[in-house]
Formats: sequence, C-alpha cells, structure tokens
Amino acid sequence: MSVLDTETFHRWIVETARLVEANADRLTSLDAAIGDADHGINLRRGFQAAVTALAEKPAATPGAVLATVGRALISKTGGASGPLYGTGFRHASKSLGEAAEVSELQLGAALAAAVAGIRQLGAAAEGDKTMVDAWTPAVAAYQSTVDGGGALAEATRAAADAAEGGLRSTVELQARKGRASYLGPRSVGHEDPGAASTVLLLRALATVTAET
Amino acid sequence: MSVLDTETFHRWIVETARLVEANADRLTSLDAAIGDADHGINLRRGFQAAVTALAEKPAATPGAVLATVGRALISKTGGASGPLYGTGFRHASKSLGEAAEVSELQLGAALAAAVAGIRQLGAAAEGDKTMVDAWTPAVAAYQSTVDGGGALAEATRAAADAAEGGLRSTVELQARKGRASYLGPRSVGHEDPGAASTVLLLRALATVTAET
Amino acid sequence: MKKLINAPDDVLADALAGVAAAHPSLTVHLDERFITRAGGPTPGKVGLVSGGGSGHEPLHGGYVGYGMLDAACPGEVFTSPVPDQIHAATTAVDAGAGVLHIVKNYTGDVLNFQMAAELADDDGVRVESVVVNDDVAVEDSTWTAGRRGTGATVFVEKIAGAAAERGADLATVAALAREVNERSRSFGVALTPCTLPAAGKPGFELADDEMELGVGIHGEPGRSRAKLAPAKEIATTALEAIHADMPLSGDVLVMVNGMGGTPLIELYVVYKAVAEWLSGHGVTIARNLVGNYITSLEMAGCSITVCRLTPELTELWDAPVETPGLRWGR
Amino acid sequence: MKKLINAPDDVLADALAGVAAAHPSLTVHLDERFITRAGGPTPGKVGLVSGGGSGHEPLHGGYVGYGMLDAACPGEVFTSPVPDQIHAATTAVDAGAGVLHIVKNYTGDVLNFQMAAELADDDGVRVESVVVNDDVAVEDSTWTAGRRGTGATVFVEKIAGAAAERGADLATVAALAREVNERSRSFGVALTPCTLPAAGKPGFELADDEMELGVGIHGEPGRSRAKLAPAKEIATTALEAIHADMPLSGDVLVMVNGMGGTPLIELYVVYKAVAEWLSGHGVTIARNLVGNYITSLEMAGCSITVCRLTPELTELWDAPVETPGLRWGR
Ligand SMILES: Nc1ncnc2c1ncn2[C@@H]1O[C@H](COP(=O)(O)OP(=O)(O)O)[C@@H](O)[C@H]1O
Ligand SMILES: Nc1ncnc2c1ncn2[C@@H]1O[C@H](COP(=O)(O)OP(=O)(O)O)[C@@H](O)[C@H]1O
Ligand SMILES: [Mg+2]
Ligand SMILES: [Mg+2]
Ligand SMILES: [Mg+2]
Ligand SMILES: [Mg+2]
Repeated sequence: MSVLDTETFHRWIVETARLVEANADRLTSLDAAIGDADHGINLRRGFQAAVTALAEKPAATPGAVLATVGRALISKTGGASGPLYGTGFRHASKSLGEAAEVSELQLGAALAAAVAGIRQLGAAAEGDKTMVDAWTPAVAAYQSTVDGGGALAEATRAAADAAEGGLRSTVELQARKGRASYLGPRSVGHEDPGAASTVLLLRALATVTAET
Repeated sequence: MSVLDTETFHRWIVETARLVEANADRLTSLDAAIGDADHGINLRRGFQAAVTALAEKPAATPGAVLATVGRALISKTGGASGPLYGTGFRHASKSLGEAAEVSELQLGAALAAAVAGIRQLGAAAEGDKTMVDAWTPAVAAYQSTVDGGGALAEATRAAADAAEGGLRSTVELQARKGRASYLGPRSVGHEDPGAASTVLLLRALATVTAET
Repeated sequence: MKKLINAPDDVLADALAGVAAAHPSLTVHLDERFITRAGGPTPGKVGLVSGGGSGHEPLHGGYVGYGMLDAACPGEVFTSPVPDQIHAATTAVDAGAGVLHIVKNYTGDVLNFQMAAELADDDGVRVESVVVNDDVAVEDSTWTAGRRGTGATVFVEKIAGAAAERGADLATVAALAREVNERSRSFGVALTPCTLPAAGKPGFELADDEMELGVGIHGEPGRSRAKLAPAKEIATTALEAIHADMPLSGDVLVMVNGMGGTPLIELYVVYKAVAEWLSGHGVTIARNLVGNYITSLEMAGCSITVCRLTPELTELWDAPVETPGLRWGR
Repeated sequence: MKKLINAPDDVLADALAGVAAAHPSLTVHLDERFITRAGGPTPGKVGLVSGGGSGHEPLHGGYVGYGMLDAACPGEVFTSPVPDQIHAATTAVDAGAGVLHIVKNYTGDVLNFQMAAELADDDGVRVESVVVNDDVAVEDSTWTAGRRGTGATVFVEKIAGAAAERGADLATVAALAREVNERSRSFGVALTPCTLPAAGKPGFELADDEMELGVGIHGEPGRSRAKLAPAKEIATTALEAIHADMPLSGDVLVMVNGMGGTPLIELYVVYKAVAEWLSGHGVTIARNLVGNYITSLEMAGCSITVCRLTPELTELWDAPVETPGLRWGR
C-alpha cells in the first residue's frame, strides 16, 4: 500500500497548472466552438492563482492543499468552471480531513467526494456533455482498479484513461447544461471543454503518482 | 457654321447621365482612393434628377435646359460636386441667355462661363487636383480649335481629349482642394474623381455634336 | 485582432481606471473589482447589485447611479465575476434594508452569485436574488441551462432601481424585478462574431452572406445560421419568436439594442421595422430605447427586447435616473 | 458588406422613419429630409441648424432638442445635404431672431450651406454661419481645403444651443460657437475602414497590424499609416498633435469618441491614457464624454477632442439638455 504526502498533492497542482498552461489555447478553442471561448483563459488564471496561493502560504496537510486550491479557484477563476472545480477541491479536502498522509482508499473517497460536489452544485448528470462525463468514469475506473488490488499508480492512470474516454464520449452528445446547451443540436460534434480540462487534471495526478 | 438646338442640349444631358451611370463604380473607386467613395453615387443621383427634371418640364431653349440641369444638380447631388457642377451649368445657362440656337462661339462662351463659375465657387486653381484641371485645358482646346477655324464637332472632340489630358495630369498632383487635400502627399498617384467625371461630361458633348 | 487596448490581460484593469477617471459620480474599487455610487449607500434603501462578464458595456457599471444600481461587479471579459468581489460589493452597499442580486441566467453567473450570497448571509446581510432569463432563442429550457439573461436585464435594473429609490422594501423590489423579467422577452442576431482580447481570434466564422440567429451576448454561435436577410425580415423573425412565446398586446417597452459594432443608423432602420410590425399587430410602443445598451464587444448585430408594461412599470420606467449609461429626469 | 438594412438606397429614408417612430420629441420631415423639435420653433429664440452627411449618428439628428439644435439636415450617407433641405429647415425654425448654421468644414458642406443661406436671405431670414474646423491631422491648412470639422461640432452644438436657449441673440450665439471651435482640437485614428451602403466595399484596406492616423469621419484614409500601437501610444500621438497645435492648460472638456464599431470598454481604456497624459501635463479634465457621439458608420477607432474651457463655457456645457443623443438636467 502506497501513501501520498502533502508534497505530492502540491506537485499535483503545479503539474495541473503546467498542463493547463500548455493546453490553454486548445481549451479556449474547444470553448469557442460551443461556448464563449474563455475556458483555457479562465483555468489558466485559476490554477496560476492556486499555485501562487500554495507558494505564499504552504499547506501542512494534503487536505489543506486542496482547501487552498479550492478557495483560489473559486476566488479567481470566474465562469462556470471556477465554482465547479473549486467546489470539487473543497469537497475532496473535507473528505481527506486532517490526515498527514493519504492512502489509495482515501484518495478514492476524495475523488468521489469531488465529483459528488460538482454534480450537486452543477446539477448535471452523465450525458449532459459537461466535465461530469469525464469525472464520473474516471472515479469509477479508479475505484475498480483499487478494488481489484491495483496499485495507486495504476489506479490514477486508469482514472486518466477513463476520463479521456469520457471526453471522447462527449463529442457525440448534445449539451444539456452550461453554455453549450444554448446551441441545441449544434453542440454535437465537439469535445466539451470542461471534460477536456478534467482529463488534464487527472493526467497530472497520474504523473505525480506514477512513482508511488 | 453649325448651330445646336434645344434637343441637342437635352441629348447631351441624357448621354452624360448614361455615361455617369456606366462609370459610376469607377468614379466611386477613384473617390475611395483619395476621398470618401461617393462621387459616382452622387453624380448618378444628380444626373438622374436632371434627366427626370427635363422630362417632366421640357425646356424651350438651350439656356433653359442648362438652367434646369443646374438646379437639379444643386438640389439633388449633395457633396462638393453638386454645387460645383450645378453652378457651372447655371453660369453656362446665363451665358446662353434666351437664344433658341447656339453657335460654336456661343457654346465656347458658355463653357468658359461654366469653368469660371466653378473656379469662383470652389476657389480652386489649375494644379490643385480638381475638376478644374480637366475643365481648363478643355475650354482652351475648344477655343483654339474654333479660333483656328475648326468645326464644332472638331472643337468638342478637342475639348474632350484635352479634358482627358487634364485628368491624366492630376495623377501626379498633390491635392490642395477638396477632401483629397487632407491626404497630403498620399493624394499623389491617383486620378481626381471630379476630373474624371468632367471627361465624361465633355465626352458626351462630343458625342451628341459629332454629326453637326 | 485589432483593439484599442494596451495588453489583453490589462483590458479590464485599464477600463476600470478609465471609468474611475471619467465618472466622479462613481467609486471604482480597483483592487476588489467593483463599482459603487460615490458617497456610499443610501441609508435605509435596498441595495441593488448586478454583475457579469465585462464586454457588455454600458452594462453593468454604466448603470450604477441614482435610480438604478448601487454596485456592479465586472468579471473578466465574458467571464462571470467571482464570489469575493460580489460579496465585497454586497456588504459595501448594504444599508440595513438588504440587497437584491440581479443575475443573468448563465451557469457561471448563477453559481458565483449564489456563493457570494452565502458569504453575505454569513455576515448577516439579507440577500434576495432575481435571475433574468428573457432570451427566447433558447427554446427547450428543460434540456438546457435555461434561457439566457440578455436585454431584459436593462429593464430590470432600471425599474427595480426606481422602486428601491422610492423606498420600497426588499421583497417588493425583488417582486418587481421578477415581474419585469417575466413580462420581457428578447431575441438576438449577429452579423459578425467578436474577439475576446485574451483569445485573440473570433469566436466563430461567418461567410459574407451569413448571419447567426438567436445569439446571446457572449460572442457564442446562435441557434442557427441563415442567409443574411433585410432588416425587415430580421425584425420579423425576432418579433415572431417573441410573440410566439409571449403573446404581445397593449403597451410595451421596446429596446432595439446594438451589439457594439452596429452603427446607430442601422438600429433606426431596424426600429422602423419593429415599430411597423408591432403596430400591425395592435401593439403600442409606449416607451423605447434605441442604441448600445448591452453589447458583445465589437459584434455587429442587434437584439430586440420587448416588455409588456403595466401602468406601474411605466411610471417606474419614467422615474428619474442618473447613470453614465441611462439618464433622464435630473 | 454586412448591414442591418433593407436596401442600400433606402437606408436614409428608413432610418429617418425609425427616428420619427422612436422620438416623439422630434418631428421628422420625411420628404424634405430634415428633423426639427416637435412643437415648432421657440418664439424669440435664435434657431440652430446643423447638418451634414448621414452615417455620423447621433450627430446631428440626435442632437435636436431642448438646449441644443432646432433642426438637423441629414444628407445621404457621407454626402453633404443639399441647399433645398437646409433652406427648408432654416425657414422652419426661424422664430424671428435669426438662424445659426453650424457647418463642418468640408467643401461640400460649406458650399451647400452657403447656397442655402443665400436662399434663406432671399426670404428675409437672417443667417449666420460658423464653420467648425478642429481636426489637427490636417496640417498645412493653406495647402488644403482647411481643417476638417469633427468632434468639436458636438461641443459647438451643445454650448451654442445652451446660449440660444437662454435667449442670447444671434451675434452672441455665433460668437460663442466660434469661440468653442477656436478653443477645440481633435485627432482621429482608424483601426478598420467602413463601408458606404451604396458603395458596397470598404473605403480602404488595412492589414491586420496597421492603423490609419489622422482620419476624418468619412471612412477616408488618414494622413499616414502606422503599425497598430497600444492605446496609450495612440492617445499620446493624438494629444501631442493637439498640444503642439494648441498648447493645453487649465480646465478642459475632453471627448473620447468611438467611431461606431469600437466597444465602450476600449474607449475607457483610451480615456485612462488620455486622463494620465493630461494630468501629467498639468491639465485638468473638468468635464468629459466617453462614447459614440460622432461616428463613421461601423469604423473601429476613436477620436479625441479637447476644448479649453472658460467658466462661461463650462456653465453652458452644464446647462440642461434634452436630446436623444445627449441629456442631462431634465
Ligand atoms: N452545470 C454544469 N455542471 C457541470 N459542469 C458544467 C456545468 N456547466 C458548465 N460546466 C462545465 O464548464 C465548462 C465551461 O467552463 P468555462 O468556459 O470556464 O465557463 P463559462 O461557461 O462560464 O464560460 C463546460 O465545458 C462544462 O464542462
Ligand atoms: N474646391 C473645389 N474646386 C473644384 N472642384 C472641387 C473642389 N473640391 C472638390 N472638387 C471636386 O469635387 C470632387 C469630389 O466630388 P464628390 O465626391 O461628389 O464630393 P465630396 O468631396 O463632397 O464627397 C473632387 O474629385 C474634385 O474634382
Ligand atoms: Mg466559457
Ligand atoms: Mg466624395
Ligand atoms: Mg465565460
Ligand atoms: Mg461626400
């Protein structure tokens, strides 16, 4: 059984910020097709703020890292994705509590808490063509890998892969939540930007946990 | 010695309107380069109004034809060219007086009166890159052809050719009157739109007097 | 991208500094990113706070002032404001009578205002929210995030603002705001896309003979694309969509609104068509606005908003207003 | 060409019908093509008539009303009005105290107003004319048709209008109008060209990284072409040109004017730069306007106009005005 320390959680956020930066234009282009062309810009601002907040006031526990990130995302991102991701991180933080180290089971619970928070706030179900379509299969894949005795690194990789599958599934969907829903049938044929950024977030998690 | 009757003057205006219509886009493009892209539109409106006015209330003398045209151009053209051409026609009309028929000498005097009226109203001299640069050599060429014993048809053709020479001369000039003057040195390298329409007017005169 | 800016990232900060310099009647809280009336809250008056992405000017900052808003919270261009700034604005304008949040129905705006309201509630500030959702182009609201909030926002801010100025209490002001929203419908058309400063390229591409029908105010594509049509047909399309959704009759308030890049002369051409359609359908335009009131950066196009008036709403509409974007009666 | 119109030839007639429908405070003489205040001339008051090509809205029709113009004569788009309509407007608003013609310095406008003044004179109407020529981009006025009339026209119409409303006589109103013109300077910049409805294509072409410096208000090319620069540099270029021509000091009235296709948020970015430059040069902005006041169809760009105020001019500027385009104090 592997455990994740505060430092790893910190590295997760830094890696996510890096990936968001590198993919900001792509995220914005996806949002231009079916939204308002700001998703990459929003998330870049949000995760830069998260990284800054962590640097300015280092967090003592994994849960504290996620709480700081949640607050920063809510305070700086704007748009729909800010409150949604921010709430996800805050719920995950609460799930971790004061623990100094996090097991694969605890991480699974935290991810499940995150997606539950996002679903509750956004009232989106699977199939509505939102970030939920990436989060939901990712959390399920993580869980079943761990349940099947897989290692943490394997589980996070499975989560990222499943998120990518979820992202691909959004192409054929017609949006029922968020701005893309205003397009009606014209929203079909495009990846959902929030699902695409969720892939980055989980890919970052897989990267920083690959050695564990 | 040939004489021109009312009907010929009427045909001159109809032919001018036809040429202006056919060349409206070119005149407007010339004006787009160094002015405000409306010269063809303005003159089309003005000469259509002149033709309509003549049709509605047929004029009894050559002078009356030109008076009606002058009024119509002033009332309907707008821009700088409306008052200038309109004044030109009104001065020409006054020069012809009540005469029922017009000799080559009388026509020469009328053309001279037209350009004098235009120069007075617009305060433009030769070389300022305006319609004056087409009118002035045209009237001079007309006069010298008649003075040399040339026929009316020959004189109007000489006038049109000289106007065309004047038009070409405007390309190298920097404008000092009208909107083109605002461009300063950038006005060089383009034909003056008003000089180009003056060519049409005199070409029409040559056409309707070709048989005389 | 051609814009009169210094750098894409500085647009909002620079513009807010410009607003501060231009309007002594406003206080611009540059760091916290909100705009209030200079001189602070009016004692005993219900506070009105609105906000949303920037790029819709004069909405909302231009509507802060006597008879309209107490505060506006501008987000980044086309991005909802964040809870912190809304929370700060809410506490700044609370004069004890509570605060009304006027929110346009976009997921981001709704969520951020909701979080701000919770924060304000923690501070003991009473907050009511009204969500504006007037855009009939969003048809099937059960299968979408619901209708967008567009032109009716201007009407809601003006009329609720007039009621608050007269001393109405929070419940009354909120009820009036909801009434205006319920009696109003909008439909928008884009002739050209617009470009977010930070994105650098237009949100969509349109051929020279095409337009987008049923657009919102965020440079997003509309419900459908059609061949560019004469103004009269466009007005008819918009008004038929509105009329089908909310049958029009009696006295109405009409706004023909430019999206930012449309010359006023064209808006008057559209207004003529709108006036003819309405009078042909027995509807009386009692009041109107023609101009740029809720824009989408430099987008060319227009939106048409109609509100079915009552005598009370008309009277509140006519009440004095003194803001940079709307002014009469003082 | 993408425009909200019915047909290029109908733009002006349709827009005037729209103005008539939208503004009960105005009477639009559709056949004779001029706009007056509803209710006819004010007995004993000097009449103010302005006019020029259309496409600059709200100028001039939007400035007809209490405290500003008595009549506006719109020509075809970017084409001066004709003497007949100016003459008709002049006689319509004469209330015995004479009429002031406010003319922008373009050959066409000057000639057509001059002819109209002669016609009015034949009818026994006293007419004075003031020619506005504030554009410093036209340098060498001896070698040109002289400076163009641009933004200062708004100032002249407002201030002369306020004086006339107070009962000043024709000579006084004309002298004030000339004083405002002499104390005002403008400089304009275009980021994009604009398209005359009847021409169908833009007046010039600009690369994606270019702008035209020193443009007028008719979609014409400017004095020179330059690389697109930050708003701050553009403001500096404009203000240096103005300051070099008329050294600025003391209290000024500043207008940052959009050309029709520029979003308000960008005008505020420019205003910030203008305010900083002026305060850095010891000049105080006592009054300002930020918005679309004298436009060039859908052109993107802006113009900056500065007027050196006197206490009298400030007071007249502050006087009540009630027009579709400018309103305060009532
Ligand atoms: N109700 C919702 N529930 C879950 N996710 C949502 C919801 N609405 C929007 N999203 C997600 O947010 C993404 C858009 O985020 P962003 O562009 O940053 O915000 P905005 O739509 O306000 O511009 C969408 O692609 C979608 O994945
Ligand atoms: N002062 C002047 N004297 C003579 N001709 C002039 C003068 N000013 C302008 N013009 C002529 O008028 C032409 C422009 O006419 P037009 O485009 O119809 O009017 P506007 O310049 O008002 O748009 C110019 O090309 C020039 O030949
Ligand atoms: Mg977005
Ligand atoms: Mg022209
Ligand atoms: Mg957004
Ligand atoms: Mg013109």
